[in-house]
Amino acid sequence: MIALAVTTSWYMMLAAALFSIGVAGVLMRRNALVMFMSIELMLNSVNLTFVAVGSDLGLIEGHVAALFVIVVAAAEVTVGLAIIVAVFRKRASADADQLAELRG
Amino acid sequence: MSEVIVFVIFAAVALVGAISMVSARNPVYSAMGLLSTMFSLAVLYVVLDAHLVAAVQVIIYAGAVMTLFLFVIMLIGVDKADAYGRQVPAQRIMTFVVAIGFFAAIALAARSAWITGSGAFGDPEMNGTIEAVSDELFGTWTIVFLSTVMLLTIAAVGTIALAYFGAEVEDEEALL
Amino acid sequence: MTDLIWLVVAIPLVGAAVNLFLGKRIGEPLSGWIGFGAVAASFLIAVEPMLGFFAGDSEPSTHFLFSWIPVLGVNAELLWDPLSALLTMIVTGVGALIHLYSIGYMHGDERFPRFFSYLNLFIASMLILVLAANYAVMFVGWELVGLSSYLLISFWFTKPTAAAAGKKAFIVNRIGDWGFLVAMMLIFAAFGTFDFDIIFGTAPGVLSVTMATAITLLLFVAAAGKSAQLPLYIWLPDAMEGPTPVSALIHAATMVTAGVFMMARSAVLFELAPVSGGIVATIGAATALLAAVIAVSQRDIKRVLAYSTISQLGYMVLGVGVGAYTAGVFHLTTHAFFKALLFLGAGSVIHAMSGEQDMAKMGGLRKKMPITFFTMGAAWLAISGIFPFSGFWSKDEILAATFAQGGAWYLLWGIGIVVAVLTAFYMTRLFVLTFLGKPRWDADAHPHESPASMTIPLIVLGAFTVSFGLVNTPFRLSFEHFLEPSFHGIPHVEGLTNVLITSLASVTLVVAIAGIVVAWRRYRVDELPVEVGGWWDRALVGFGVDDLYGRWIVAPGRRASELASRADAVVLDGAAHGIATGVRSAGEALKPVQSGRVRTYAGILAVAAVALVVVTVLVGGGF
Amino acid sequence: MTIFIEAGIKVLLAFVFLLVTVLLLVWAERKWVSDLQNRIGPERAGPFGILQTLADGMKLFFKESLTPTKAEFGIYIAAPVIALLPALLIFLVIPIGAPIEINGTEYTLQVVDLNIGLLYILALSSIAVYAVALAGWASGSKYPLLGSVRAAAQMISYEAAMGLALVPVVMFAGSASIATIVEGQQGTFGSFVPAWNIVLLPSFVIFLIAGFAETNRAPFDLVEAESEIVGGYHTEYSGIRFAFFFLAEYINIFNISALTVTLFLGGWGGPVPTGLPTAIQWVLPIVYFLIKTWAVVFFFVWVRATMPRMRYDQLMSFGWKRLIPVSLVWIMLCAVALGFRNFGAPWS
Repeated sequence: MIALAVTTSWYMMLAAALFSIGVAGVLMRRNALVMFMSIELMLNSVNLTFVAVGSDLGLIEGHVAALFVIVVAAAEVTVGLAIIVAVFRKRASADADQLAELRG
Repeated sequence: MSEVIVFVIFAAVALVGAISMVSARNPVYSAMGLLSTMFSLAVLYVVLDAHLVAAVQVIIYAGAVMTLFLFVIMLIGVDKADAYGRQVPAQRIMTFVVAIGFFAAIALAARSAWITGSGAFGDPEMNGTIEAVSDELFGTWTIVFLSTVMLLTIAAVGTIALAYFGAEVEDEEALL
Repeated sequence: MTDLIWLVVAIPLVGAAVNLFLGKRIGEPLSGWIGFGAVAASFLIAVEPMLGFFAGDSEPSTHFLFSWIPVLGVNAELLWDPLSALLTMIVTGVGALIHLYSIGYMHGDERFPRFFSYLNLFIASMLILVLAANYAVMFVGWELVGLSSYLLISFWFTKPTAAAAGKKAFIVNRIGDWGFLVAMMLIFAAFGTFDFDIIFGTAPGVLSVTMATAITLLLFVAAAGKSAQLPLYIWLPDAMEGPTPVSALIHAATMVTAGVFMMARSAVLFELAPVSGGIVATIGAATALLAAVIAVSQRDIKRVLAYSTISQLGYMVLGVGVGAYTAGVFHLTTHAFFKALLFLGAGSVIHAMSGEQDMAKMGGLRKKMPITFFTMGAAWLAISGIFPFSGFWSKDEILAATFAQGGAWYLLWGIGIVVAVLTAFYMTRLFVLTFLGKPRWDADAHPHESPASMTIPLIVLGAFTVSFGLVNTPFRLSFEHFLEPSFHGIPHVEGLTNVLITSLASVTLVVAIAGIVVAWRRYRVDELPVEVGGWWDRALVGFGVDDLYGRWIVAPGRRASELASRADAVVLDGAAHGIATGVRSAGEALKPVQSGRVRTYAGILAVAAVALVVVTVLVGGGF
Repeated sequence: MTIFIEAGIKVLLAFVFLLVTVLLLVWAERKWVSDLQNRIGPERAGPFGILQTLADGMKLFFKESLTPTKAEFGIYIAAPVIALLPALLIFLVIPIGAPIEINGTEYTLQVVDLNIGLLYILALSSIAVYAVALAGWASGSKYPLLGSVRAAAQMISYEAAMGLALVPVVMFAGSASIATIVEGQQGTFGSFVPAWNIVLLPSFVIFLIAGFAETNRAPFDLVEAESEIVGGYHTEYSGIRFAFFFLAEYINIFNISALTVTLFLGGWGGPVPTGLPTAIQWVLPIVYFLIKTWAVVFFFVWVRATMPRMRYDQLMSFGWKRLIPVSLVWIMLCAVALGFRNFGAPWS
């Protein structure tokens, strides 16, 4: 059996992959809710890097930073969803491409 | 070795969840995909000795954030006609190029020595228990912590304001 | 108990905040009581540690609050010594009485709670000023006092004159503040610190005479602004536009004494600069004289008191200038009592006359307002310098100290005597015209005694006015001993024998009585003398000093600013418009980029981020 | 490896224990409610009808499971499992007796003692929402959807109150580990008053109320209000799938009761006289725990038989405008009290 150990770069790769999928989601989907979820995915992947690197370097700050990200994400979600609901009330649609009133 | 197995299983679940979130036509399935990703990340946090972060991840993300998403999806109905956008020319190809570019770029950066210098986990003393994290949180980061409290309060107020003003607009339209 | 000194400042601040934010909810009588309670609580907290100084078993102490500007080593610290204790007692004691009085006086005003919020803010600012342990903190108090006095003077801001008066006070005070600021810079340059302890402890060795002169003159500019000395006194008469309790609190008892207090606090520096002392004393005497002359001609009861205040402040400044700091502070204290009393009495009269302020339309109020009459009578005798009322002792001490200097100072003493005569004259005029003689008010006026909340402060202040002078008679200098720790190392005025003191006191007493008699004979008649034309008119408008300022300072300033505005329109606006046009056309050109679609933006962002990471890795040599 | 074996045995025992408990619980509820309503209740199957639940379970097990045509099949199937899992898992951190010592090794009567025990419970109870929400949505029918939307809002709201109610407990115990919290309640105030956390009365009351709401019990059973929305989220479920929901609901009731006892009523604590045989010393705490828990269970049933259902707007405003503010104020008071205890009065 090969002595295989999980190193930090494994976590980094996983996080990079998740982040890229999140980016793809934002670019590809039209539904505002799914776009929003993709953003959450990106935040999650960043959290993973925080915790992994924190554990790697023996710094508890990694965990603290992850907690802060979670808190901020929670605040962001409440406001974001409230905005989506408010928009939906006026437009009856959650299609991000229809909301182009700010076009130059 | 068990660590490798756990990592492989849950990394796979996370990736599958993420991909299904992006690709599912029905937002409820998207939410389920994201949920499974978040769960597997929580498991990975436990592996990384970040117990508190794992618990908070489940409570906040799974318990609050995703429930809220689900709630909103149910509230505004599922728009099944929603498909992948075609408004920008060659959007899909562009998206894949950008996403792969992103992955490549991050992978490149992650391979740099300053991230993975030690290779294996360094400090065996470190343990992400409630006590350890809160010592740091309420010691060094008190001000930051308090400002997140402010942030949450503002978010709550903003959400309520949005809900109320939205209702007003609706009423005006009804009057007209 | 001295550990709780910070509470003395904090409680009125809390009171101000409560009344500011919750005032409308709390409503009329209660918010007044909150304001009063806050100041009274401060007073009570301060009493016990102050008594320690009287008993002589307390040491001055500093109280560290927090590190303020660590780079400069400036801390927020409070200094508790006899001088600050005395001022704290005056500010909170007289302040509390005036709060109480205001509850009655401001009754029915729609911004009643706001008024008490401002009053509390003022008290807190003043306490910061007097309790400061270094010039930086003192400056904070100094500025806050200016701010709250502005708010209070223009409290009835819907009246254009009140709004203008507030602005005038603020702007004139700014000139003084400039002096303070520059003085602070020089002090820091010389000592590297703002702390009183260090500055006064090391000054005699460190400071050159030139530097000391510069600093003290700049400090005097500041003091002239706050304490209404020549040439910056012009704001004070106009400040009478504020509600009368404000005039009593700010422009008689507390704020205007800030300058005198600050100079007394900086006594060590003034001792090092004899030239400054001379200048200060001369300006003080000149101010006293000019203001007394103008006061003689005024018809508005509050303006008489305003000019009288300036004149008395001139006395205090004179005292400080001749090095009699204790005497200056002593006069400050007695003046706080009797001038507050005079203003509150005047307020009571105005209240009774439904807003009438012209003395020519008063008269014969003695029967209608007995309490006001008697208390104001006491204040009248006190300010005129009649034995044994408080004003006699304090004024006499200043004059004696001036006399003791000898030489050219005899002239200043002479001016002081003339001012004493004039003071007795115009105060008698005010008193007789208001309370004695036949009623001259309109038929529809129904004067009446004021409510208890207004008369009780009058009585308390009256008691102090009568008796307070006895704490520092030449025979028993308890006040001077009390203040000794604050003026440590500064010699007392010397060269005064008991005989000399007694004869000097007799002189002032005689001239004061003479002034009263002359005024009595002139005004205690049925047909008032006509006081119009010539000298009277010119004095009535303050010898046109305001006009002079208008012609030589305001008008050129306006012309300069008009010129600048035209230059601004052509040059700066042109440049700005040009830039704006450029930006707008650039924006027009770039408009299509803003598709309004979130995903396009996200895509651009993503591509840019990739590029950034690649560049970072390349530059960082990550390969 | 022994650790895994120990844990495995414990898990197995815990699940068996829970299933037996539910059998008894359902029967007991029906009996109690019928007594309270002057009815007879189940009496045919076995003595006093004690086998009634078993009979019902058999019936459900063999019944056909229907699937609505508009259902989202995957999620429709997954929802009952999601409902059952957290219910089973929560029980794993509850100690049902004092630690016992066999051959010099100490065994805790608790499957795992987590450092983040309370958070673990909160996390799992937040998962329970999904079962209800997804079941309702996946049924593709309007009553279930209504029920699940109600459920999502209700459970999120009361979860916040429940979490806040637990904060003072953690503050006074100084730990979120369940075992530590129970240990902390073993002493006495003075000589005989047990040092239970019930002295944190507001927390206790809020926790209990939120517990009712979390388990969707009367008076908070709007989620499955028969008179309004047929059966709520599980209207379209039948057979074994329905049995899962049913099982989960009753396990949850027992869980909440056990938690109440553990967190506020001293857990397995009680007078254990010295000098008794070791076996009795082991068993007594378990008996105490069961007695207390069943007392709370009875309270649940009693409330169900007594209280009318709340109106939806009343429910929401009660949660957000009463419970949460009260618990916030209470947390502040507790913090101040703790500050006094730990650091002394600020003026001393």
